[in-house]
Amino acid sequence: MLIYALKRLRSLVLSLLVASVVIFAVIEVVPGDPAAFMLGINAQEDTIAALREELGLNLSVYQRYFNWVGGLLSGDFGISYTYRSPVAEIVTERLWVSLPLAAYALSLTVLLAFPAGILAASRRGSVTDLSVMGFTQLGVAIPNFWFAMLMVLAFAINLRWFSAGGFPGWDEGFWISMKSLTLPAIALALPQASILARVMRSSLLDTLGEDYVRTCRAKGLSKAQALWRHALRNALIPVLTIIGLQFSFLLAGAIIIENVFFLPGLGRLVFQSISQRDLIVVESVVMLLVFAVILVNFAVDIAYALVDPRLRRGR
Amino acid sequence: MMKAISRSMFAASMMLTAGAAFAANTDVTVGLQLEPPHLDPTSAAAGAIDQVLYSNVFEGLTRFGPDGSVNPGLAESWTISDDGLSYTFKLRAGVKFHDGSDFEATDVVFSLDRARAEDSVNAQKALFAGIASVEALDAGTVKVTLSDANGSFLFNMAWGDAVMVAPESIDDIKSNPVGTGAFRFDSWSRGDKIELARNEDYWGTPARIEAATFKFISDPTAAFAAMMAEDVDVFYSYPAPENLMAFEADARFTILSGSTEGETILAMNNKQAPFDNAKVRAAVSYAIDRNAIIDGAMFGFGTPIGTHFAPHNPDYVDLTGNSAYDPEKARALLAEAGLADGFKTTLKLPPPSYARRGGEIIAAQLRAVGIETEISNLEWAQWLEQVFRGYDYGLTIVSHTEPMDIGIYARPEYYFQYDNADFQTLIADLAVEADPGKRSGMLKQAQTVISEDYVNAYLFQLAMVSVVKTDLKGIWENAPTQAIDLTSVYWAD
Amino acid sequence: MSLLDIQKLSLSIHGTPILDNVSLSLRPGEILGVIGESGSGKSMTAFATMQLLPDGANASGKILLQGQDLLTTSEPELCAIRGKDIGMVFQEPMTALNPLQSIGKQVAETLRIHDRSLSRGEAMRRAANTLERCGLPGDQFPLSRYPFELSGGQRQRVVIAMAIALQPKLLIADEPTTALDVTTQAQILVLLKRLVSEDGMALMMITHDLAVVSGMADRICIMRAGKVIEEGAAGTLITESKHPYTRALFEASSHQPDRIQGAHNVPLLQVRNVVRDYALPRKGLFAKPGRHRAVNDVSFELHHGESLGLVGESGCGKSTLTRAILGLEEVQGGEILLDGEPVFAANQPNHKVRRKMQVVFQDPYGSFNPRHKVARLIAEPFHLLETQPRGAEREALIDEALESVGLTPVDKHKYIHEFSGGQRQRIAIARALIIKPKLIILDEAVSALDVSIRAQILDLLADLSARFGLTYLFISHDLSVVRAITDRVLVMQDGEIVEQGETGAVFDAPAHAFTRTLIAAAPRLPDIPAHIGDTHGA
Amino acid sequence: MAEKSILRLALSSRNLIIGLALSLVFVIAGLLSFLWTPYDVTMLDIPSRFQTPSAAHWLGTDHFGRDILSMIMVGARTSIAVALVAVGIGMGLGVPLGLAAAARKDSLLDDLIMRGNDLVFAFPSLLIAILITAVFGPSALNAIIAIGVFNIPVFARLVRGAALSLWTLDYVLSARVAGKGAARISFEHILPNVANLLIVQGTIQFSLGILAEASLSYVGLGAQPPIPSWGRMLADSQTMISLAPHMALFPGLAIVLTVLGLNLAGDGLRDLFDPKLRKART
Repeated sequence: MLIYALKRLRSLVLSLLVASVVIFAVIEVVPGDPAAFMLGINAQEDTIAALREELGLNLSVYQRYFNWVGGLLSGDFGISYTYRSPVAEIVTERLWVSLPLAAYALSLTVLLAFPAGILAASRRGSVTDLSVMGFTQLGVAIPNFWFAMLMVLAFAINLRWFSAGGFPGWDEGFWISMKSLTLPAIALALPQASILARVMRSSLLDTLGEDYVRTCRAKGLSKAQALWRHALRNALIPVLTIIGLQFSFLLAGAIIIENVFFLPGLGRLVFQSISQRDLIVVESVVMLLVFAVILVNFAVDIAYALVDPRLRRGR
Repeated sequence: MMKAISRSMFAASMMLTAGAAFAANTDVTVGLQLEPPHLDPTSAAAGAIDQVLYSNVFEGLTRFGPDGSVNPGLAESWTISDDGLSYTFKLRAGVKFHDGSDFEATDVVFSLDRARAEDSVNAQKALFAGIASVEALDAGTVKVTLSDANGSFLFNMAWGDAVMVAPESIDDIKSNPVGTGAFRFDSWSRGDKIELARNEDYWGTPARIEAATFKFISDPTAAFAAMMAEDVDVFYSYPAPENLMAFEADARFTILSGSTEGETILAMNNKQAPFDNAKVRAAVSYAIDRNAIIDGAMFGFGTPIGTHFAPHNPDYVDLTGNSAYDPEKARALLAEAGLADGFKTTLKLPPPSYARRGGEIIAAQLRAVGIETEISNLEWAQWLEQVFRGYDYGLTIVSHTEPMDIGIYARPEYYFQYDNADFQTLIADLAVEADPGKRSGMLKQAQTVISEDYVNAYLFQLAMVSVVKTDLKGIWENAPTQAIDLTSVYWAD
Repeated sequence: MSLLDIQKLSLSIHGTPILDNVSLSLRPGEILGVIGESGSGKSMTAFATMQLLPDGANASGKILLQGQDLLTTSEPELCAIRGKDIGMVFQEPMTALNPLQSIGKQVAETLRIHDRSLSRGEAMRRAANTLERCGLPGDQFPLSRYPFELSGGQRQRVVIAMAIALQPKLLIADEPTTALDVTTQAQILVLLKRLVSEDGMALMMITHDLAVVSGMADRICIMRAGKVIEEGAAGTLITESKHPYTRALFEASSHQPDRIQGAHNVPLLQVRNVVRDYALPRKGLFAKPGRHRAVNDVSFELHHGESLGLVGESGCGKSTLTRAILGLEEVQGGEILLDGEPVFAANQPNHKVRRKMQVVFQDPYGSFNPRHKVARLIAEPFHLLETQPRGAEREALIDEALESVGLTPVDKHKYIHEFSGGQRQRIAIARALIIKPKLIILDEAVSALDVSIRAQILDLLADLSARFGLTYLFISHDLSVVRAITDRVLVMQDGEIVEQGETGAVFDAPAHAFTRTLIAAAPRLPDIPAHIGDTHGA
Repeated sequence: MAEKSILRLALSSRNLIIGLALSLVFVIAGLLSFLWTPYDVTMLDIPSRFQTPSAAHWLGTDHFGRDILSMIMVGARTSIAVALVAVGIGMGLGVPLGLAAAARKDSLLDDLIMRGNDLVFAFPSLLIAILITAVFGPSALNAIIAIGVFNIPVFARLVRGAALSLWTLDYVLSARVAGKGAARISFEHILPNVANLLIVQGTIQFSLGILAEASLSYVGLGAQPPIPSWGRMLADSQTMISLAPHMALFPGLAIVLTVLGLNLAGDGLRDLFDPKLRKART
């Protein structure tokens, strides 16, 4: 188990290193000078040069890369060009929206997908199965931002059950904050739940066709018992992979949804930072997201080991 | 005169309602499309900084009134030497910064020296270029000496980039601004809102409301929904004119439509063929139907202009006749220029909807006379790089929101690259001319020159449309500068 | 009274008829051998008895277990019967266990599912007892073991433990030893026999291999194409049956092709001190990867015209050796010469040598690219030639190869899925023959075939060898086949050749202990009276 | 029981038929738009803006008075072209990489390819697409590249996985015995046998490509005006959703139906190709 974990850890570190080079390289070539952007159209050349110096943009590429990576390692993400405050601070603030949103959406995803997938698989070919498949087919096809727009139209503008967006902040109360995350979470969760339900169903159908399920039936287990006690746990392995991917997607892929609901989350931060050429924020957030994805994959790998004794015993 | 009357009427209405205490409505939430990147108005071009902080938190020596006039600010009064080179400001007594320190002449020296220093990152450094020295005569008097006479020096000092800051609090100014205004900075949750609280020790008339929240809502749909749900009390410079009909029909809301300093123009690259030919530029101007653009892109909000000057300015000349919509004439002019079959060019559009929507309409109008445009939608950073600094464009649409900026036509390196020696002389003369009558004449002449040279196609003056709860009073209708002055805002019954 | 009485059972799945009026019965404590080739419906009979039929199955008739018709019994009642009154053992032990659950839990589950009041600890204790009875004592095989930590034979013991934990009256074993090596097979058969007699269970033993049941069954039932062909007491049925299919089946099982001994003493293939190592996955993070020696210092010679058998259990290194001989992988020590030339020279497979040998693989289904037509499939070895035949010459060679294996030239325009397993193996042989090699390696070439087909292919091989002077290297785990077709035999164990010699001599008087075990473990058919055994062909 | 299975068979082919029919409607609409659209999509007619569906404008008009049906037809062309080429990029690069990785299993090459794939997967795709377009400027071409890049590992993985199991089959061994090299085997034996999988996955990636293109052009990074694209139509409609809901409804439906059609077709194809399901049926 330890060796397995260490091996995974090694590839994690390696991936992060390569990712940092790639991210830095990509962002280095983004056209547009952050200093010129900040000072606007009436700025004078010497003012821009002064600002470039202040931001450290006049250093060599290598110096900036090592400064950046060195900073990341020591927890210092640098100072945002535009906000002029520590990137770590800004990012932490945004994480308090993005993480709960991702977690909320993921919970909804799982809560919707598991029952639907299990029900469909256990009643293969039935009306239930067909309707689950139909709904999920539709759910996969709907662009989430469009769905979000329709929900805003229905629930915020017409019915006024929810506010159309914004985030009051956790100090305003847990339920108020959760309420403001509800529509975005649903918009994010619907397509993901559809995907997950389909994966759950097909994975479960696969395991239900396995020999050991037949063995269980021969022992006297009913179909339902065989499903719950044996097939489900085995079916979870591919499902876990998808959940891992979905969590990282929900964390990073909420850009558009965060924009639709004007939530102050990470996605919107990156989007704004790109257009404001706040490159250090872009670099750090993308790196953070990549780190999160890799970390989640690592966690999924470890979760596999917990589920699967073959990995646990180091085979 | 009108100003004085309206001011006293305001004062009267304030007196009348002052007695009634409002338990519920003592704060106001202002919706804004853009969030300030940081909170130092003296080191960035972002208008959002001024919108939140100007006159609310920070004040300058002079200040803009709602009509664009220049009024005394932290300087109670001033005297100007006869040669127009030295200004002696008498500062208000008893002014304190929010951190409790006194506002004194040394702070003025610090603020102005900082703005004009070698390593200054002030976005409007040109405002301070003419200052030769700043000295504190005593704690309450400052003398500013100019190298050349400058008729607009007091006007310059009213800008948000010229507000007074203190050396004690300058280090944290970007996240914790400390000024002298009627409100002090309270908190900022980035990406969402900034909160201000009333400054109880304000030197002047204290604000009527106790707290103000600026909420940043960039998405127009969200803005619409937030307004409809009454999450915000006023949406300043409402971004989606298409929704205004809905607000107009709703008694809860009032629409304030005022003028801005934003001349929206279709800029042409005067050094790039074929726009180096005045006939081609004229053809472009004639090919454009301003009313269709105002209607189609701005849903009717906006005033057509024929030159680069704000129509609400007394010196404005209506020159729209110089380029009235006439596609036939446009085609004829193109033929004269040897381009009877039309030509292809680029149309680079920055993000605001006036540019994006206006661009699509203009592209269609130009196509009708044979000019094919390739549209590319750019972000501001790209626009600055490619168009503004790189001159890599044929056409672009942008709104010039700086007040009284006709002088940019005298700068041959300015992005549309208009190089006219006579015009440059005219502007140079204007800068040193103090006589109001002569100044007016020269301004009118300047407007005519650039209109008849068809430097750019002048489209319309950007309207400032704000949606306000009907009960909320005291919001500025016009935008002489990018500021949301909340000092005299109050709730009616 | 019968314990199990199947009456006129007919079964169709998605409209395809599977069983047709099958009737058979089993008395308490009796062992019934159900024998049939693939597609005979023998397994479906078992699944019908368990009422574990696939979706879309439609059964009629009666399946009476102690007088209760299982076809009309409700699903909850069936659940109570399965595992308690009827236990079942399956063919594939590698997949029959839940990989994520310990063996103790899986065995205990049988107990707890039928007796809710049983405590967890008590169930585990009884599971341990049951496993011990099945030859997995707790000190060597703790309950916490997971299936992946056990070998195939051990897993089959766990499956058996699950099936007999509640001492059911009837045990159904569906090809329980087919996937196992002969020595393991023998042990499992012994185990089953012991358990049946200890618990007084009836056993329905389903198999394709006559020899497996001939030694243990009280009665035998022969099935073919969904019908019961013949049923009777084991002894009399084997020796006295007059039913042509039964006779043909028995004949084929012990088929001995007519062979001409044509060996010269000129070596064709020389294998000298061959060593083949594999890298193992790293054990530790910084540990050097370990090495596994799959073939250890193997030497032998194969003469022109000879048929040499290579026998060993799975994992003994015979497949690795085959690949090395074919020049597919480089060896780490020693040399392999064909006609005096190395098969692998200068880190490159030697094409000149390779065209002198071809191979026929086990799986008639996986041996052909399903997207190519037969002509293209069997022409593939032309690639080895310096000048590839084209046009009419090529067609002629293809036709000739097909005809030589008993197919027709028309077949070259078909796709492989249009052929049966036996025909596919003929095509595989045609592919091997097409470039007229000297040596053909037959890698378990008849192991996947039904006995009757196997007999035909063995005849074909004998015939081809005589006609073309072919040399065979015959790799198999099946001793009876090796005995039938080879001149000499090599016995391989753990990467080494432990015994070699004339086939007859080795079989009659094995010298090495392993060979002795192997031969003793191989199930044998009783001798069939010669006067009946004369009938040829099928 | 038997009827049920026939029903299911019919149903699976019904999936395919409905799916293909739906996708074809939009393909044909897109192709037709080269020759004819009810109205010229580049002509603005501001006085007749925000019209709800009528006989003259079947799907109404937008904020510039353009005919929405015509725009959806031309938008189909953009969406389909972008997604198709992106799938092409993914297949064109991913398939050879996957084949190479499988042919040299556990080699350095395999390791490099798979690590590279993992890395691409680790990047938040939409974010990188936004970055790519920020670097090279928004255009349909850059949208194609941004989407295509993320298709590469999908196909590489798929092909590698399938190829690995094919490499263990005896017919590949036979080909090796016949002296064929890895490249030749990959193209002769492996590729044709993963073609089914590629078609199915290609259909799915195609539909994902349509969604991705819609997302990108929704944030303004896809095809530039005046070329209509579904995502930008939705973006334009967003502020007018309470004023003219039909502007948001129809382009959204076009996306949903196209993606739905492609997914159904993909499912149908998979059912048709999957030997496991097929065996269960016969």
